[in-house]
Amino acid sequence: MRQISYADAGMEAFIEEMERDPTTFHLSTDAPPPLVDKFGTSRVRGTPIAEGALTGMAIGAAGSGFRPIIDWRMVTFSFVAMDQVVNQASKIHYMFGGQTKFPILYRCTVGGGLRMAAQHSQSPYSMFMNLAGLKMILPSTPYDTKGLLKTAIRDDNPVISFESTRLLTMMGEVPEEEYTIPFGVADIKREGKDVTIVALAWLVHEALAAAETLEAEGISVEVVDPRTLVPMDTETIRASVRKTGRLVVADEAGPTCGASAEIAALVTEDPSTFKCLKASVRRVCALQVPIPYSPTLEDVVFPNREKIAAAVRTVMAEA
Amino acid sequence: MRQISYADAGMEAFIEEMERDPTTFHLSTDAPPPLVDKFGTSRVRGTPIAEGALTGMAIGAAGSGFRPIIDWRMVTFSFVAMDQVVNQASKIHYMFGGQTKFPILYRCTVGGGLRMAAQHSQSPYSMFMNLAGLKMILPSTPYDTKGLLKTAIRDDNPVISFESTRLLTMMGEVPEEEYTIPFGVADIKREGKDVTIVALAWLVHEALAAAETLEAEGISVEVVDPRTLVPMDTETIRASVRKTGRLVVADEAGPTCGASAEIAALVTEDPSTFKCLKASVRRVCALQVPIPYSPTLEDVVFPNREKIAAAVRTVMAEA
Amino acid sequence: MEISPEKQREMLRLMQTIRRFEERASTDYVAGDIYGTVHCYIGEEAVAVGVCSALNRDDQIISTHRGHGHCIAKGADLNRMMAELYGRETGYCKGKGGSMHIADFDIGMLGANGIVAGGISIITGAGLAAQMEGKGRVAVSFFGDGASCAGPFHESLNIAAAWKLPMVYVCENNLWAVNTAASTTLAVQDVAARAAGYGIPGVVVDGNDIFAVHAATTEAVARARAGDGPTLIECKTYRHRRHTERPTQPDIRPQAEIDAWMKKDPIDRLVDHLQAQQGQLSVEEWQAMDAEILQQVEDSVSFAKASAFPSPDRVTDDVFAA
Amino acid sequence: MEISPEKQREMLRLMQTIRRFEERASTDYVAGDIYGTVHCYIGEEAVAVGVCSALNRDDQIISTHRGHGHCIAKGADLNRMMAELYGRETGYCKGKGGSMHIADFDIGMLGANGIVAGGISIITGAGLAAQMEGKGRVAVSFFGDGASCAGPFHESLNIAAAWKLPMVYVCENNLWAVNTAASTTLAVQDVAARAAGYGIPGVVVDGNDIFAVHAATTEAVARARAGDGPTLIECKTYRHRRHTERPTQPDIRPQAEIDAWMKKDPIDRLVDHLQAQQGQLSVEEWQAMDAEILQQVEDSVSFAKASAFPSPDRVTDDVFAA
Ligand SMILES: Cc1ncc(C[n+]2csc(CCOP(=O)(O)OP(=O)(O)O)c2C)c(N)n1
Ligand SMILES: Cc1ncc(C[n+]2csc(CCOP(=O)(O)OP(=O)(O)O)c2C)c(N)n1
Ligand SMILES: [Mg+2]
Ligand SMILES: [Mg+2]
Repeated sequence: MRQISYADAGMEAFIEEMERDPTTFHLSTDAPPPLVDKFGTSRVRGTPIAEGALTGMAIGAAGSGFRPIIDWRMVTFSFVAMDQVVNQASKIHYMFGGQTKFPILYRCTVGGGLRMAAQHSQSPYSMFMNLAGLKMILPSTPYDTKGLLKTAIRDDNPVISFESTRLLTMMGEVPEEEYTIPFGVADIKREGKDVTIVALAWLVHEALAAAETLEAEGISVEVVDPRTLVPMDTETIRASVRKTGRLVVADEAGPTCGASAEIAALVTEDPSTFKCLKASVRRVCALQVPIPYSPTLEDVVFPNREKIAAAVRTVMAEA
Repeated sequence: MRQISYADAGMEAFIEEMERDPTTFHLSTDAPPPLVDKFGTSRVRGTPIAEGALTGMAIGAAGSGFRPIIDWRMVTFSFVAMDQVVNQASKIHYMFGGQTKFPILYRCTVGGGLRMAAQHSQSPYSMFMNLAGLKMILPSTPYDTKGLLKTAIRDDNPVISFESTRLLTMMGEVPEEEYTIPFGVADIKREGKDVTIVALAWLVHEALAAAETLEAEGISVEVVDPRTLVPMDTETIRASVRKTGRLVVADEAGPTCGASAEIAALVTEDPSTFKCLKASVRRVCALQVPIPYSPTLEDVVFPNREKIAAAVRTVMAEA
Repeated sequence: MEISPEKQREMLRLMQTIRRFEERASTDYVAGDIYGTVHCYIGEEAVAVGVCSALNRDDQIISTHRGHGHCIAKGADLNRMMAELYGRETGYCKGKGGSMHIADFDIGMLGANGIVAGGISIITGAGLAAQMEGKGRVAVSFFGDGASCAGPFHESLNIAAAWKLPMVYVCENNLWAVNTAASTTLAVQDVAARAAGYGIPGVVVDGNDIFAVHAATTEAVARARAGDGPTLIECKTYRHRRHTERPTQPDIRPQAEIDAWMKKDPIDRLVDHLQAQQGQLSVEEWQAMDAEILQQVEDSVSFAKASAFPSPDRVTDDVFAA
Repeated sequence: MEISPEKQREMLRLMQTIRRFEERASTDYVAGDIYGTVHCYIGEEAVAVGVCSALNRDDQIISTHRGHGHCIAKGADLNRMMAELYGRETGYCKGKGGSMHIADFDIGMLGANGIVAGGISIITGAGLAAQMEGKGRVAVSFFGDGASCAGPFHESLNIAAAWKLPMVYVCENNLWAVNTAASTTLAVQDVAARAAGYGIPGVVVDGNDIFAVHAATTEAVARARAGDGPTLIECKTYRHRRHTERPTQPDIRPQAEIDAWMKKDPIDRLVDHLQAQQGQLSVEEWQAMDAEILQQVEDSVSFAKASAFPSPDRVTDDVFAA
């Protein structure tokens, strides 16, 4: 099959869906040239730097029959739009008694590793997960990116797409044919029987690499990629842990109140899964610090295959 | 000892600390008359409705030798200031290499129960806990409110005080004498041996009520109040669970990526505590919905003493 | 532009409906039948009605925390409004929203909003939709003097101006934001002065003069429909009541200021105008109109009371659209 | 107001220092010795130097993502700047910040900022501190044309105007925000037109004319120190380089526009002025000055290279002040 990049897979999803549905349009502070070329400057607008207004405008346009796509670009820029996300987009479908739909895609990149320091490196999806009323995707491959983005654009709710900065240039197989990926269906990226690693985005690949190493040591690792954070495929995760009896969660975000904490809690609050747990539940996350600039500092902040493998060995040693 | 309300305890803390330190000042969209009367309209300013600017201004004033207090009022109004919180206040001490201090108190109320609907009812502290660089208090009694707020105002970092709407009129003993309460020290509000309930703010009182009921049923409950969310007194919580072998977390927020998820994860990731766990870890939280207006709906959203007691019985039944 | 006596009477009817509806809402709130909080629009009725009477049904508006007036002026159903205040399942939001969140997308009312300035960008998005659609719809944002100091005001007006969106921005300057005086939060006399920074017309009108409001709106709407972009209209007005109907709500506004504004009551003015100057409304007609309105309000209360509270198991409905 | 030839030469030295520092930063960034991203100020030096030369050491400024010029103009140390770019522990931020986050609170430089418009409210708080302190300090906000469309611009200017804070707001209008033209995001020609909405003076100056910038700033500072409140100064200028130094950074600006602005180079203009019109700078003196600056830049690189990278165990330091 042909290989394309994670970034290009996203662009393909936009092009296909914007061709498919004339009510879609795209706003961002820098308009992406491929989209402008295809759809013109009325449907693809470069905007003033006012992400708050754009985010609110999406709501009004969506409530008036359109399907806006807002590219915040880096997730850290979305915080200027947080009122519109928290108090408006996530709440108004419910608050207005469901009288109209708000189909919106908000899009941004997350993660670190680019030596961009604290204001340009963050993975704050759990801040959004704490809200009710938003769906969220976090793809780990070009295939998943395209399929999930297409579903996101067709969804009748506000959806946030968190895309991993580290994966933008990653190549992967993406069929030419039309496909979509349903929300709420985790992907078991590798099967195993001793330990479950639930890994997010970039960490899926680190977990897979760790699994290779561990296999040589006789440890069989299952790697589960939730793909969508809301809805979360709790059942697949729990079933995996019931099988393996051990859980390691790997996330590029810091641990505190992170998606990793949620996944750990979802597993340990289920009596039948809890009963199968043989060892403590490990989070392999970033250090709980703002992201520093210098390579010698940034490099120790993030989790990676070695830290994942070490955590797996620890839980194996525990029981 | 004299009894004063939770709200008045906070006001006393402000008055005492503003008297003590002339570099403190207070900004909010409605200036509190008691403070204006005492300190005048230069130090206690009623402001335009621009919480974003106020939140940023606090940073600049703090970096210039002052100790600003910003009252956001309801926490939902703080989201218009989220960039200033996330990208500025929480990061710049670190990002600038610690070259200067930013002593700031941000203050707001959290919670529901007032029939104020989704845009005026929320308990989103975990969104802030996910960040690094902010301290956070969440008092449950008038005594704790005053002592923690005084410590907060003296702290050399940005601190957020989350104060429970439901507790504002609650009366409690507060000594006339000066005292402060250190950060990071949980308070065991009731000792017990069968189950640990870690409860936050209003839920402390619901947990205590549940504990009474359960005692009559022969179940001995320990109620732990973390009091500060950052730093979190992990050790006290874990020690309690090692003693009781069971954990229920009670929080007015929704569960997803909440403080309750974090507390559950902190307990289950510690091998020696995990070993002592006899039953699954329960979260007794709000439903994961925006807060509805109508009493018949709002009343079923929130956790309460009955739901806590039910969760305790379940974990007792489990093992 | 002449407004026919029929239309004037219709405007009066809507203004009086707002007033009577809110008087009742306040009473029932204090009695405990309505929950949370209620912000009354009484005294400012000429703005909502003056603006909305210059709009078509498919034009869109957005409101604030003080939203009943805008709802009624745009044609909302009193029964469903009152039922919402009463927290009933027949309310506009099935009881999920309450006073601060009434919306009716079918009549182009995109919602009251509990966050100050929260609606301005949302309705600007409706304006963008109208522009892309190209059917000549316009979109109108209502907001207060307080909201005019918040970031979304600036960001939205700038975008609307740059893109020539078919928007009308209506600032209801009632001189106060809760107990903070506009004179202390604005260094300028007129919010309308800000229009200069966006290269759009900024107009100040007497917000208690419904004809002035209507005329300014008509002009702004024509401009917007012609593709010439947004207008900022500032209506100087005043609320007769405290910020909310909560009995303990403090009100620090000077009594002399309140008294002076009570004399400028927009309903009295329109009644005077119709009666004295035009002879188009007899005392009896006016009494009959008011009685009819009171009956409608009474009916809305009956409707609300006869409606069920939402069933608790509906609490998780509507978090997401199916 | 006359500026002495010595002071003019000092201004020239600072402008050329900015330019040489950034030329080197760009080279070393492309070579991989500097990480992340680098935004060059080259072409806009007359703004930073023109403004800061009208300030005292204890006056405060805040910067943007394009911050080297403001740092150098306010008196920052080249060694610690370059060490920061090199990610070393001797850098201003101990290697934690990099190019976009250099701050030096000791000289009143409250930091570069990676969020567009992120600094405007922060420095307004410094202005409030200055007012409460009452020692006559002023605070200056630098920001771009892009930032002038963001909410914090509006909220901050409004508060500063209402409270008469000792502030100067300097908009560096370089006509572009990355690849989005100001002409498409602003419906007005001049950002300075927005001052009218706050009741404060709005001044447009040729940002490539250091004397014009200096004069406007001097007047604004005097006003601020006198307690008369803020001024908005818009400096029309241009960046000579692409938005960032990333080799793949696209630049869609018209070549003719770039060429026209290159001819208005602010350093050339000051050199011309000193040489031709005043006879105050010989070709040799200018060459010597430049050589000295190049040596200082070279020294800063040596300093940076001789400095250690931060030890990994420092990574958790500074999250909180002790
Ligand atoms: C962002 C935000 N801050 C504060 C509040 C609390 N609040 C509700 S109404 C109001 C005053 C609004 O004043 P204005 O915009 O003039 O409208 P008015 O009430 O006068 O109609 C305030 C401060 C809020 N709802 N949202
Ligand atoms: C809130 C936010 N949105 C977007 C960005 C990405 N960004 C960085 S610089 C820039 C352009 C800024 O333009 P302007 O303010 O004119 O400054 P200039 O780069 O021209 O000096 C943008 C969009 C950002 N850093 N912050
Ligand atoms: Mg007002
Ligand atoms: Mg620019």
